[in-house]
Amino acid sequence: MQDYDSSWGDHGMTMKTVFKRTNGLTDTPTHYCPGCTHGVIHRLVGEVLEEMDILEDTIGVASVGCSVLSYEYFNCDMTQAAHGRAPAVATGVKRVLPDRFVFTYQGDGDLASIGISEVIHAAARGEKITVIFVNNAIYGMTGGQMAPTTLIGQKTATTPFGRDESIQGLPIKVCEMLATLDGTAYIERVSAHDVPHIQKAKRAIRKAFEAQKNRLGFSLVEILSTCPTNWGLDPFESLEWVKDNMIPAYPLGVYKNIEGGK
Amino acid sequence: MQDYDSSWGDHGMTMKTVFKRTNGLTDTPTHYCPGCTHGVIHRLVGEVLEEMDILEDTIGVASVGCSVLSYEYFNCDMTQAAHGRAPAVATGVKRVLPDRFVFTYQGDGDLASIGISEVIHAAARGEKITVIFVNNAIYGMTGGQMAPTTLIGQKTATTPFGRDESIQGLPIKVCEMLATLDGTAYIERVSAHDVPHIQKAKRAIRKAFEAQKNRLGFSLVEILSTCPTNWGLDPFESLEWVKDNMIPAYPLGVYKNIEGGK
Amino acid sequence: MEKRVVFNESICKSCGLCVQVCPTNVIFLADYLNGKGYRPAAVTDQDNCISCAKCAQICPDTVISVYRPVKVLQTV
Amino acid sequence: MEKRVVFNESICKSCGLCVQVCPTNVIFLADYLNGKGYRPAAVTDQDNCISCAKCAQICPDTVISVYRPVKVLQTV
Amino acid sequence: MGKVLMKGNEVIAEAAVQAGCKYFFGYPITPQSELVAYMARRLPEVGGLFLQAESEIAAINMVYGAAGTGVRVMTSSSSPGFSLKQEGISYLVGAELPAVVVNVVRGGPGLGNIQPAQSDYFQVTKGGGHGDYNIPVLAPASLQEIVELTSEAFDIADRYRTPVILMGDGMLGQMMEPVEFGDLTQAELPEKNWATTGTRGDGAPKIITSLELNAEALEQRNHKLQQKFARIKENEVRYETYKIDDADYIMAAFGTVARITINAINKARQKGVKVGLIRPISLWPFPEKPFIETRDRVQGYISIEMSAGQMVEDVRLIVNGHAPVDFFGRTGGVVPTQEEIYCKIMTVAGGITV
Amino acid sequence: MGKVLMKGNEVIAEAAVQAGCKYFFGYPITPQSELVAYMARRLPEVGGLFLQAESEIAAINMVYGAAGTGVRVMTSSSSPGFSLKQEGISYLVGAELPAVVVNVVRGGPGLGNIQPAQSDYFQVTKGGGHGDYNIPVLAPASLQEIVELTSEAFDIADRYRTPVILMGDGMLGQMMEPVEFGDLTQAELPEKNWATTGTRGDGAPKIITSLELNAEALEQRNHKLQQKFARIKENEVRYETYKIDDADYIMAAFGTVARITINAINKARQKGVKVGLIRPISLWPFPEKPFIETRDRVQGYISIEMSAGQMVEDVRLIVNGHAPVDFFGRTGGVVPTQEEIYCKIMTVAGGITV
Amino acid sequence: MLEEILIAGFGGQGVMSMGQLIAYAGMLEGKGVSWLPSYGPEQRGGTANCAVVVSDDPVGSPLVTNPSTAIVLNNPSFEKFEHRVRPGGLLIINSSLVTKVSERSDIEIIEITATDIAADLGNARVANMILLGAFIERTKVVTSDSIIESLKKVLSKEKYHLIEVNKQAINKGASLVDLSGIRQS
Amino acid sequence: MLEEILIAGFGGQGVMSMGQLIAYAGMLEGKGVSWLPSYGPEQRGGTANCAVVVSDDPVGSPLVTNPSTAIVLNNPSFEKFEHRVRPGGLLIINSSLVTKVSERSDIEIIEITATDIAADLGNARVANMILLGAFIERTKVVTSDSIIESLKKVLSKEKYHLIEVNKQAINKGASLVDLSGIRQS
Ligand SMILES: Cc1ncc(C[n+]2csc(CCOP(=O)(O)OP(=O)(O)O)c2C)c(N)n1
Ligand SMILES: Cc1ncc(C[n+]2csc(CCOP(=O)(O)OP(=O)(O)O)c2C)c(N)n1
Ligand code: SF4
Ligand code: SF4
Ligand code: SF4
Ligand code: SF4
Ligand code: SF4
Ligand code: SF4
Ligand SMILES: [Mg+2]
Ligand SMILES: [Mg+2]
Repeated sequence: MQDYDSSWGDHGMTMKTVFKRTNGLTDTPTHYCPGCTHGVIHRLVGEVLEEMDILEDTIGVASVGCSVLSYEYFNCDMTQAAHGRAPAVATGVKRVLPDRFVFTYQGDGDLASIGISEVIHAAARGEKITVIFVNNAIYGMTGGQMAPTTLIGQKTATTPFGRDESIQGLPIKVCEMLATLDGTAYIERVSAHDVPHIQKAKRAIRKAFEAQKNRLGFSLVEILSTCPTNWGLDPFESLEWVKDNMIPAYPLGVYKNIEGGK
Repeated sequence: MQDYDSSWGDHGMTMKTVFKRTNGLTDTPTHYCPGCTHGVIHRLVGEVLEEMDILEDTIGVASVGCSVLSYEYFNCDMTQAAHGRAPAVATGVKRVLPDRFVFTYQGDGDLASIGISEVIHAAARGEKITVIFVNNAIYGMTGGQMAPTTLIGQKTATTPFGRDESIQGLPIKVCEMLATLDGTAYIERVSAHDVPHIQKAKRAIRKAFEAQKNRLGFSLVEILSTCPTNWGLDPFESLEWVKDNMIPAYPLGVYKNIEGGK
Repeated sequence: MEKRVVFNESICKSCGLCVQVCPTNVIFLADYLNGKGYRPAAVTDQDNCISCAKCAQICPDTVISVYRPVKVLQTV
Repeated sequence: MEKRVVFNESICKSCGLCVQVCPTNVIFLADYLNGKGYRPAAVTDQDNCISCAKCAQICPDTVISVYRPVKVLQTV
Repeated sequence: MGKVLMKGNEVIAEAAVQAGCKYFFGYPITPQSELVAYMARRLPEVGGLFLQAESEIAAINMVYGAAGTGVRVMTSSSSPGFSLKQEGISYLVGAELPAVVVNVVRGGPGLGNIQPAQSDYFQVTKGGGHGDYNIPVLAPASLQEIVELTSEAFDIADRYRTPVILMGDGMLGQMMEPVEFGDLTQAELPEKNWATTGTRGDGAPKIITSLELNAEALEQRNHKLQQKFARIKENEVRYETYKIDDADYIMAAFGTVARITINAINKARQKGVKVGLIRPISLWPFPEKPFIETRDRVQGYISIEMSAGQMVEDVRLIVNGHAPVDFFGRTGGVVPTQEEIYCKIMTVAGGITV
Repeated sequence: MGKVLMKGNEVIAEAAVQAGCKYFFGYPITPQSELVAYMARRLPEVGGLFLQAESEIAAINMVYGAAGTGVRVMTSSSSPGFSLKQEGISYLVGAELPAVVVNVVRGGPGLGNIQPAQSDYFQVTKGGGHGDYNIPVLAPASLQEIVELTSEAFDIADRYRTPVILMGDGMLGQMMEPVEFGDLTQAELPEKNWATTGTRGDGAPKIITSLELNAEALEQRNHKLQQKFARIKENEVRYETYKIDDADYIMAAFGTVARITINAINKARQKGVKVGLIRPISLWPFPEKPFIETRDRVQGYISIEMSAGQMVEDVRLIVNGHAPVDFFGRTGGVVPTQEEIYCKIMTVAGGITV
Repeated sequence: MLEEILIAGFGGQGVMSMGQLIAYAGMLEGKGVSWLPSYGPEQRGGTANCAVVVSDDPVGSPLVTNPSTAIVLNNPSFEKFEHRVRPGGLLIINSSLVTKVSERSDIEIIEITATDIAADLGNARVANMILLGAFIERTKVVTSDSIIESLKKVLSKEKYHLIEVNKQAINKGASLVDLSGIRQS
Repeated sequence: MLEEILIAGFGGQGVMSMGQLIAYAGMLEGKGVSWLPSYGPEQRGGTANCAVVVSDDPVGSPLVTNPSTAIVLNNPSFEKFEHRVRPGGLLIINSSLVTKVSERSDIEIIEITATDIAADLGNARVANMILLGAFIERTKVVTSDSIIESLKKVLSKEKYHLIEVNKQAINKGASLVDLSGIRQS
């Protein structure tokens, strides 16, 4: 389709905006390390909320992790939850305000380690909330300790010799596990390691919020993300590491999508 | 094979023992309500420990529930864990004593509600312990409140109008969920509602302890059990209720069995 | 002759499950109370017990022991 | 003519991801530091920018805005 | 609505409902399970919501979420479950969210038992959680008093944006007494313009948090909190005295123990021994006035508790050496009888060894 | 082994290893994460086991399980994570299991921040958990002292079958100082014949539990516990004094704050103001002797804390009105400077308003 | 008037409801009342008991250690409470189940074969009501009318048909008081 | 001798290791030392700092509010600490990055374009060592030999090759002290 410019100009050319910062985020610059894809994921969530025009009807729940300050970045009402308890806090909010949109933004330590109980029970109850689950295979904020999602062999502050299956066991695949629960409506795992996948990730987030809008049940999007600082890689190497190591361990795809009927 | 009697008798007949109380249990009478199948499950565990001749090498972990006093009934070293934390306590024991047998005995409230995190992480770590999971679809000890395993429509003290999917969500199927974890070695769901199933349950418990013996990983046996007192049924009706209502909701069978290789 | 099925009356809780599963219906609940205030299960008609041990298998309180008469090879 | 790609220098963290993804390699890191002590990304060769917005998509800090020149239908 | 015979646990629940509490998140534990069960039946009737949480931790965090939306919300538990709520309670204080948390105390430590106790006094009054904070704690002695204090608990919570603890014991929770639910006079309360309910119609995004990475800024917050605590100490002290005017010795006891003590006091007075009672109703703020007014007059105090001696520390702090402070307590779920309290009184005050 | 320069958190870990602690179950939290990381590297070297638990709750319960087998075991956390351990700690006390629990305190309440604080004093000394109990709490002021107190913590734990808390703050955990690990003299300790390790070879089954449904029986247990606490009060009080003999005013401060206070004291003495310091090393049992010995002699005390005023209550309890007790504190992670402590001293003791 | 009552027996013998009925009746008569149950696992199978206080003034302590009246429905309860009855107090015994005999001469004792009599009435479960009837007849703490009134309040509609047999049981119990059953001392 | 040093700059400029080297060297010389870092999120990207105390006696407070010497490597650090240096104290500035100029006349100030000089030495990352060299040359708190010694202790074997360039940087820094760079007051 041809581009029509709304403005009346007498020159032959004018500039059309291809990409500009979403109003779904505040103007506060983030504290994230250079190249950390937390920032990308923030932008995607902000864009979805803006495009669905639900910013004013949304209450977000920040968790404890590098994203704890996300309450300063998302341009909607926010509340900050204790480590791992965001889904319980979100439940409290949503049960009082069933017609509002409620989402949590949680890291893999927060959600898969200390908080696995809260997310499982929220999912089993079919809480109509959306969980943005940022899996970077490590505890970022506390300085790079093992997460339940840390890969076998991966060196972290608490697995200095690499994660050893015989001691620390095997990584927990959250999407696969939650998909077994009947209360879940939409579950997808995506990645933020390159532009095409980033766009795919945004569509997944959109679908999750749509599921909430249609009161289908619990929705979660797991986004494979980077932690250059604690991985000891530069930002670009980190994206490569996601592609080469994380995706094979955490297959991307839709794990649950009940759309309408179950 | 023909029966030889060890004793020298001059009469033509003598009595051979077909069934006698296992030494796997102490002589202390249980506090369980009349007809409660906790007692049956105790006996099965005691018999397996005795038959495997590992009573002296076993440390059992009692949980918080009607079975809290099981530490007085099992004829081996026992420790009592906080509500839901038995798998963590068992982990502490097993990691110090890797060559001993460690089992937990937990109800559905203890394991599936407050304790879901501990059992999932123990399973994910592949802790070489055996979990005896007694699912009676209710909180027995505290007077019959809803458990995560309570059936849809089931009336309990906290679901006086029957469990409603739209409010309390759907039951959690523990075996199905845990089977998705790579650390698990043996997972089976059985029932204690009649003699054939009771014998089957015993074989399952045996297999679970064998898995621990062979260091294959985490093993769990879920046993569908009764709570006549809080179901408001007599003991026999309760057995029927397990058959007619619980088994359809919780299909019996082996959900994981890696025997040797995975 | 000796008993085929023996009940440890004092710890019986009168749940009646053994009564239900007994294929020969020889088990009944006594008309008196034990120390715990329960009417204990009992068998008088020992001869009609077939020593199948179903009762013992279902008993939640390990009240029951079961025996079977067997021939003894004459020795000496 | 106006810029196709605009960088909000002050919040750039010099992660270099935009540099990596730019298909026309017009982005580079400046040789000075911004207020945060980072060398901000920049484009001088605006003409060779194709307004694909890859840089903006990958930028974790929403530093970048992208525009495309379009013909205007003559009105009046 | 005339007098009804109810269990203490049920009275707490009904009183909360009448105080406008429409949301309850809880987890069963003896001896308070009747409260949870009552809410499950009752809240749907008033268009409210009862949700059984998967744990005490989930419950207190659901309360955190609901409180953030500005509604009145309650959770309840007993000793071990209450311990699990400590982090969540500290968060409620830090984020300044109003809520009512009930602790029907049982015997401890550890799993202990389910019999009545008061041995969580320190936990509720000194801050069982981390950081500098205090929480108003109300301790009713009768079922009728539960009715009043429960609604006051919600008012205090809303007035000061703070969690409030309602502390009872297994006996109070399990016993039945006639109670009457008068219609409440709605208190003057500040508008909850801080609640996160979505920004539609009310401007800029709001944030509920207890995080403040900058030390100076966090200290400022703590100053604000401490000033709030000072205001509460100023305005929310509650206590009752019994026959202290002519008393040579004064007992200190709260909750059910105070009632048993009164029986013992009357028995002692029949023997001519002049004793009275100070019954703290607010355990924090602790009633200092009646002690200060009497400490230079009386011959001594006896703190009587279902614990190994906890409130007695607060009594000593305020008596501050002006008079001897003695203690009598039973633990592990044993309820002191009026006979033994009488004996204690007679030994200390009557100079008699019974 | 000569002097080495290490971080406080690492010193705690190494000292534990040298004290024979081969098992550590913990969960990361700033500002104590270095301790966890150090154990992860170090324990395999000594044939021990480090396991990162899924949560603080799992960690304390793993400790419960391991302690029950009779080995020396440790866990550590910081304020919010420590709050989550309260139920588990109460269970350890109830079941009488020895273990060492570290709390590297940070600013609160709630999520607060990660800067140094002492505002968990009440939580660790008054029983943050449910039921009647006390736990020995040791508060080192220097990295060298960490070495001594860590091994003593394990000895006390084993001697009395009790959890012991090692309390530091973010500053102590993060700072580096030279330390020397002398070889320990193994203390005389009772045999752990109560451990559950399987009955093979040692007779009847053993049981580890904190449950006692019968109230009278639970009270008996509590009596036993209280007697144990009395023995600990008798034998395990630790403190240090600095220039109190001729002091007109005495400061009370523990941990790092005590060091800063000493600088301030010396500054004040240069101005001719006679002040000294009592530094409680065991926060429970609280050192009463030095206060009793001085309370009728000095003109007053000042409790100096990184809190809104917690230890000051214990000082008041023991001074018991014999002398005024003043307080100075900073909160939220702000560390008091020697300058401001000096000013406080001069205003109170020097009669000067600086 | 200050009546402190202890009622004890096996769980399922209806000792709790006996106590509640007395308390409820007392409330209807405008008296101060309290009801305090024993609770916890021991209820299951084991013995349960409750303490009821009825008084002209508001109730002080709901705790009863030395009852003015004890009603015991089984041997364990007899053993536990017989000696606790205060001198001059009243002990009511369901002698159908209690085989022990009291040696005390300082209290009044009423023995009733309640379970058997209840069986004769065609409903063994109303044994407790027979004892209750005897109790109020002897002590006049509350009237049987108030008890019946309370019964209506406590019972759910579906159970109203039971009121009649309960009424009979109460009257039966009352009628027994000044008869043989009693060992006056 | 009691030297209280504050070192501040961007994370990654090596301010923490500068402090550790001074503390380590002090320890080797048998002095009392302590090292206290700022910690927490602000490290990331933002500015980090550490306080080092070197003393003839055991160290009292490890906390430094008014340093005898402050070494600042960027503008934010300059703004934060310049005014905190105690009168008569020393302020060392990496003037390659610090554009601000101090107005204070009551302290000694050493300005060194450390980043540029480091670049000349072929390794921009040793700017901190140049400043360190200047500091010890000027204050003699510890000897450069002890610093080199410590360097060996701190660096892992793989990094030993870096010792040489660090040594150069330290000497270079030392050599600059009594030259132009200084604004004596
Ligand atoms: C109760 C409690 N335990 C531990 C911590 C410390 N802590 C803060 S963030 C975090 C883990 C963060 O990792 P993750 O959730 O993966 O988020 P990321 O930083 O990687 O994005 C931990 C353990 C805490 N703040 N509270
Ligand atoms: C921390 C804590 N929360 C709650 C309780 C109360 N409680 C005791 S047992 C129990 C549930 C028991 O149910 P289940 O595990 O299913 O065992 P069952 O009695 O049915 O066999 C609860 C909630 C407790 N003791 N501790
Ligand atoms: S630590 Fe890791 S996860 Fe956290 S902001 Fe930095 S890069 Fe991102
Ligand atoms: S309450 Fe239920 S589960 Fe518990 S013992 Fe009785 S019947 Fe069994
Ligand atoms: S053994 Fe078989 S036949 Fe004999 S009593 Fe038991 S069930 Fe009946
Ligand atoms: S099954 Fe056991 S307990 Fe039940 S009646 Fe029979 S013998 Fe008694
Ligand atoms: S828009 Fe495309 S071409 Fe232009 S700078 Fe960005 S990435 Fe390069
Ligand atoms: S991607 Fe963004 S932050 Fe990174 S260098 Fe480019 S503009 Fe700067
Ligand atoms: Mg992470
Ligand atoms: Mg159950």
